[in-house]
Amino acid sequence: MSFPLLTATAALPALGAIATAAVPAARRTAAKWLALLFSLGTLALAVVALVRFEPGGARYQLTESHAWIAEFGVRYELGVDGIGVSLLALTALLVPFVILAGWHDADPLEDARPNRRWRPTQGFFALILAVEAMVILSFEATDVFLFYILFEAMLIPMYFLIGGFGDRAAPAQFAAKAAGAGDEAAATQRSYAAVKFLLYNLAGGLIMLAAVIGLYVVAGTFSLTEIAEARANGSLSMATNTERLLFLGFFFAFAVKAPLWPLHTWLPNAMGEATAPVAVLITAVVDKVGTFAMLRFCLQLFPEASKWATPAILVLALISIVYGALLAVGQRDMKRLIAYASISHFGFIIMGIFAMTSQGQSGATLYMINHGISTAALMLVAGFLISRRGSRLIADYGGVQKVAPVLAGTFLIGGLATLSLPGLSPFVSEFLVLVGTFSRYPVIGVIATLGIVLAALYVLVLYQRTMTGPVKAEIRTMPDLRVRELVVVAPLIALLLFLGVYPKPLTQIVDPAVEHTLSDVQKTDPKPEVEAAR
Amino acid sequence: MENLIAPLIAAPLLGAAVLLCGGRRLDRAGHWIGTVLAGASFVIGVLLFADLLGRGAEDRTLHQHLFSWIPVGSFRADIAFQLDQLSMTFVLLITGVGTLIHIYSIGYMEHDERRRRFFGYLNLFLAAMLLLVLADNYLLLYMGWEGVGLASYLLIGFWQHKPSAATAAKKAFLVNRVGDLGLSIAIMLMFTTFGTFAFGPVLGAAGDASEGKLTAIGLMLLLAACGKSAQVPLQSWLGDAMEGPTPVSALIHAATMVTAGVYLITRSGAIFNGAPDAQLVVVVVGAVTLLFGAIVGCAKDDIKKALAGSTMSQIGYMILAAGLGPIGYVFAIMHLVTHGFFKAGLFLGAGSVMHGMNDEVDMRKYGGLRKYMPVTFVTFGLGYLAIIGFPGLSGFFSKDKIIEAAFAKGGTEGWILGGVALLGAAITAFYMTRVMLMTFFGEERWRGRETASPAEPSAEPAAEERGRHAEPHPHESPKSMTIPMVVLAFGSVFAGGLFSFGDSFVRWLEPVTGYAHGHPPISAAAVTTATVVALVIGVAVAWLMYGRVPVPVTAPRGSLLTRAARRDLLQDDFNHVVLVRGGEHLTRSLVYVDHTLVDGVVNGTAASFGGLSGRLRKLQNGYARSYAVTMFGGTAVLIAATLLMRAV
Amino acid sequence: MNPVYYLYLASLLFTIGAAGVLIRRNAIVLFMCVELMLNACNLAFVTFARMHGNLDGQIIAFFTMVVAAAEVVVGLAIIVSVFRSRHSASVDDASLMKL
Amino acid sequence: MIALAGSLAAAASSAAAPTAAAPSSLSSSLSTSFHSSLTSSLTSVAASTTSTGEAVQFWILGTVAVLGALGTILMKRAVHSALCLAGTMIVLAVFYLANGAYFLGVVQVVVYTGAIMMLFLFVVMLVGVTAADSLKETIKGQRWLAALCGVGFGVLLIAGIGHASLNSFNGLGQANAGGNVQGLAALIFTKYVFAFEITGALLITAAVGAMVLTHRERTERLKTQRELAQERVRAGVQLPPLPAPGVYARHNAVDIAGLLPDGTPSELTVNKTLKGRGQIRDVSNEAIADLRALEQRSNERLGRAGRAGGGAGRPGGGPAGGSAGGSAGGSVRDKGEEIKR
Repeated sequence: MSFPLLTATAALPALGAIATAAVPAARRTAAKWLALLFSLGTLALAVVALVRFEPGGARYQLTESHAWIAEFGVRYELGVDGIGVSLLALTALLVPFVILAGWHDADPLEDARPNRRWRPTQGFFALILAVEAMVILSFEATDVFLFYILFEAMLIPMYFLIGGFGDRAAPAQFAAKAAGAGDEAAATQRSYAAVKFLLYNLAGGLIMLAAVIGLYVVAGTFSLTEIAEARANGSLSMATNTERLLFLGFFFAFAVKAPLWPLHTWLPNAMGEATAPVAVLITAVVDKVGTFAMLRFCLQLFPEASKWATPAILVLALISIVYGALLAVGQRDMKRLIAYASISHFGFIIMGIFAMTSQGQSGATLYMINHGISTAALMLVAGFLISRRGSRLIADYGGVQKVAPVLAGTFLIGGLATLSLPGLSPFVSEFLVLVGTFSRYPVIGVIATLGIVLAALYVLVLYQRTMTGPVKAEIRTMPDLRVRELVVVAPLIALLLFLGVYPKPLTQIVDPAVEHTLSDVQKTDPKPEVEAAR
Repeated sequence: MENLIAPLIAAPLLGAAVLLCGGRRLDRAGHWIGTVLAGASFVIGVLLFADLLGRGAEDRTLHQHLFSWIPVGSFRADIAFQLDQLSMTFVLLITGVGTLIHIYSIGYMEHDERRRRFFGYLNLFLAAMLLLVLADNYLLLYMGWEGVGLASYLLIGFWQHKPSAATAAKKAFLVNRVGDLGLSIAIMLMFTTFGTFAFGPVLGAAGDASEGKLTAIGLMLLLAACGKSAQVPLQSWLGDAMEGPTPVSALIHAATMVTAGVYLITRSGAIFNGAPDAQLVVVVVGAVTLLFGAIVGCAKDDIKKALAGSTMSQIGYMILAAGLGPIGYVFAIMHLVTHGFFKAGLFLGAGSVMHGMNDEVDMRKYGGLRKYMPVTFVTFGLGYLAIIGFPGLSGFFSKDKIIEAAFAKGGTEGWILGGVALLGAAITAFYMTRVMLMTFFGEERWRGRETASPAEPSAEPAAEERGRHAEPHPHESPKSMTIPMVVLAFGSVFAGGLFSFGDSFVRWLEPVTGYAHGHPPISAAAVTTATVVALVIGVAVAWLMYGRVPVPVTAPRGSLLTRAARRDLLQDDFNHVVLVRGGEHLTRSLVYVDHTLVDGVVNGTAASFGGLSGRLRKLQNGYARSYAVTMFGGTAVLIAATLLMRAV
Repeated sequence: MNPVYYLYLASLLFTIGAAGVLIRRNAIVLFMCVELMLNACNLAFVTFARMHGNLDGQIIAFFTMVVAAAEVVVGLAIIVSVFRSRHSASVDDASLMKL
Repeated sequence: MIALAGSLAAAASSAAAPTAAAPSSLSSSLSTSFHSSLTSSLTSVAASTTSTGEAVQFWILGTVAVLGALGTILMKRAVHSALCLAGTMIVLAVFYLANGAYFLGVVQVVVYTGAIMMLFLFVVMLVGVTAADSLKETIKGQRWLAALCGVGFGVLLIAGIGHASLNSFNGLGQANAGGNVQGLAALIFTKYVFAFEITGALLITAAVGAMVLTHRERTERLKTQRELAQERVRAGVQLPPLPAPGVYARHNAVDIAGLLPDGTPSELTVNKTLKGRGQIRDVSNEAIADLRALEQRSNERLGRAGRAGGGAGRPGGGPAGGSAGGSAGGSVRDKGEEIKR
């Protein structure tokens, strides 16, 4: 038997989580380094997986299959296609940055009583690694039940990450408000956000559970590959209504996770209240599971129902795009602004998936990756900014670029990536999504293009209000990016630039998978007019 | 030789990368690195030009394919370049004027502590602009298109600590984004129509597509051009863009970037040729902007804003010409080039004046400066003569041809367009003469006055060090600033004649843009005469108003039209009321809706469950016996159910 | 006589015991009622043993007795300690289970 | 309601019983030793059909069992409930015996009725044997719900049993062939050995648990005699021994309060419990009446007529003293009446 690479990619962070959690209370720094080491090891494994993956080969590669719960035909089945492996790589890539960015986020407060049992730092990093393990495994799972379990289980560490760790009070000279009552209110807000996140996603998951069971009843197996094959060769046919109901059950859960309008309201709260690295974890990593699952499960398992639901979903996605962008413009809290921007971007991703064209779906997959990187860059820099002043309010800043030009510069690049400037990677994906949508649904494509203008609006307004103008007195002594922070941001920016100019390695991996998916739903790209005329 | 195309772009790109990432270590040498790399780019351009000249007229297209950019299914975008006569013209203009302005900036930005970054941005702009004109497909062009937008954003907002500059930069980017919307939709349309968006296949197959599609593409391209070239209705950003340092205004907002729209329309000539309706819209936009810019230019007291209005108007001429089809493309480009020379010269002159006047921009506080800055006066004057179309100078040749072509459009349209163009020429002469008179002639109105009063914030922050509130001491600018002005003045004087000599420019561009000789209903000589008459009238009126009588230091209230023109013909107010206020209200109400309605439904669901639980909670009265009853009842029900099942 | 009558008796006793649990408040009486129910069950088990002709039912009844003994011991201990602290043997007084 | 239904059912069954009823040795076995009943019923019980004797026994004892059960849940005092329950259990023991479960029958009597019920009674005594429960329901609707559930449950259970096909009877003849105890032992130590072990553990645990639950940890030092004494003095209560009951030498019963000099009875002299029970006799009036009678007699003897109510017990006292004695006597009477009330 060959080395179980995919299991290893998930097992390593899981081990790391346990190891980090076991570090004694006094040795905080060791825990951090341990977590970083494990995440880097995972990254190395992910790179190996990426290299071993053959773009032109079988649909699912590096597969593993073991009996698990034989009574219900549940198997531990892993395998990645191009989409899965690239998202796996994204996750493995982002987590080290998240860890590094959150280096001091979970340090115990100085005035806290020393307590041998109290180990927030260890907990924080262990939870991050646990999330990583589960997300990675969910990208690999080809068994619906296994996927479901992971889909739900990752909520638990996320819940604690959101509810347990908030923004730190700033050093006294930058503090916007006196600590004390504010802290308590923040803690209340945070637990509200965490509970909301949990309940929202659990509700989605519960409906999905019903659909998973329904699927088992109909198909008699949980194996994605088997079901997809049976559907393709016609040996498994579902009644139209059954298929639609099952599809909706799955889709609802994914739409909550993604999140799609009008199921989005948990995201701004969660991202606003969590620390910036955790917010990145939410939007750049965990939420991708939702869109990924739409592509993998909704379309493969229920091709007819997917086509049936396409118009409605496209309209919802369109609303997400415009609505998210407009709300982002109206935000006063920069983390919430980024959250709404993410909602807008998720609208693009979902639109690309359901445009059912190769450009749309490739674009959507690239979008997932690029959005992960760009949001990570923007959010982490925003987090560095917030950590210096202790306030998330845009109005508390002004003229930062004068005192911290490097910070402002990286912030601008992150922002430009968010508004999809050509030359940065999000442009590639956004344009592909738009083209893919436009070629089948011109009106929707044109309206979605409005998102481009609105994105520019909210990014530039954010930049203008925080970075330009006269320097506010409170931030006159604000330090520029430190080395650790630069180490976090610089590679992300380099990646944004590289993938913006040379996304071919990625499209090569993703393309065949998208072709498979399109053949599952039996759709082909529309022919251009001139060619059609000839 | 085609391998030299990439280095052409790479040189300034490298400069930008080095200067922006290099940090403070490069502060002392930064401007030299930037200038040298811009110059290198110009040298490569000249080499390529020489190579092209050495080839046959039909063989003057070079291609360089670097790598496949976005290959997805049938969607193929490449990083590939195409250098033909049209691109070459632009390359020389961009790198040539660009290098001169780099040199100028060395002196102009000497006191600015962030000069290194300024040069980085300038280099970035050069790279993006070259990418724009050298791309061989629309998507890559789009990349350049947005790239220049970014550079423009960064440079307009270069003095970011000034809120007005930051706002102007944001406004420029946003308005441009609206235009970019057009370009991206145009590219999508091309993809669905032709299956590709590379120049060759698209323009080659343009004839096969339906006219409706072509019109749609054309209109979208026009929207893009309107955004970038500040044409009505997306012109509002250009005036505000003057918040940027003057070299920026000269390079980006006069000579090169704003003309990208003209390039786009000319480049897409094949599409417009197949879509007469789109062409009509193009000429209408051109004509309207021509008058709009000219009228705005007449009313502004800020020297740079007056010039900006003029830029708008001149680009209106170019767009008008480009909309005329094959009879106008060549002249549009020709006017573009000559305009590039004289308008850059004028801006640099204006910068030089401001440099000597403690960064005062209000022309009403100038006057009689010709004695103090002779070189500036002469170069500015030559530029002035060129732009008003003084016979024999560059502007005369190019503008005259456009007016001629406008008449040649034929029918009522031709008369109207020709008339508008002539009127525009007259107004141009008026406002440029006004600028000239107010700046270099008349009383020395700056005597005994503080400059840069708080009401008119200084454009250049370096003014702080140079004695902000002192009376200005007008002086000539350093060599690094005057030399580029002189070079550009040469261009303004001779370029037109050179191009027209033996129709060399027409023959040079014809293989790319095509050329059809227009036949105006009146003779060419009559058109020329009319142009000159219009010019004389304009100059005369201006002299009567500003030369013969002293200019008041504070602006008179003026007529309704004047006041409207000072406010950019109220377009900003319209934008403000409709878009900004409306948008604010929309977002605010949406935030409210999101909080109360969408989230309200969610929280309401949670609350209703909470309420239900509260009711159910009452069952939990704590009495064990009460629970026992429930349990006992449950058991009874279970037995009943079992019995029932057995019975059934 | 059919031995089924023992079962009827058993169910009657069980029901009476259950009703006692529900209506009495004194914890000791309550326990007695529980004992009554257990005894009713034992009667049923013994009858079943007789019906089936093996001793398994008796064994169960035997175990039930043992468990009942254990339960009474612990239960009465609890009653005593509750009585000590609350000076009451009423189960309604121990109503802290409510939210 | 349940009680009603139960008693009705019992009445109905007992009414139906006499047809089969005939006095036999079995019915008398109740009052005689278990052993005789055991031997006499060995054969009949093991068979698949039941004898008439068993039927008679069932109907009579069944009625007793139901009445005992009803008594258990309806008696006001816990001690009565316990006694009723004990009766039911003994009846059940007889039924076990009748059903061939000889061992269980004995265990039922020895363990249940003997040990467990005694435990119950012990706790009842501990808690207060005289305390009577109020049968008034405090939880709203509890009684109705209980009745509804009880009737429903009972009806369903009986219907279920009636519905089930329980006609085949194997009897225990074969199973009890080697002796009932031996048969049980064989099963307990083979098939049910683990369950048996575990119940053993359970019993131990229960015993330990009971000890833990009832054990009270001493949280402070035991007080010395000296400390106790000091406490008493500080508290200022009665330091010397309480006065003895009785009135002079005329009464020395513990239920009679001693009289104070002015003739009023003293509370301190009598036991609180007796007082709580209302069993104290007040003799102050009697004593005064006796005195008066004595005085009158002596007056008559001495010829001092017209003098009623002289100073009792004060021979040689003047008229003033006599009137004072009379008034004192009247006040004592009042006091006595007061105490009686």
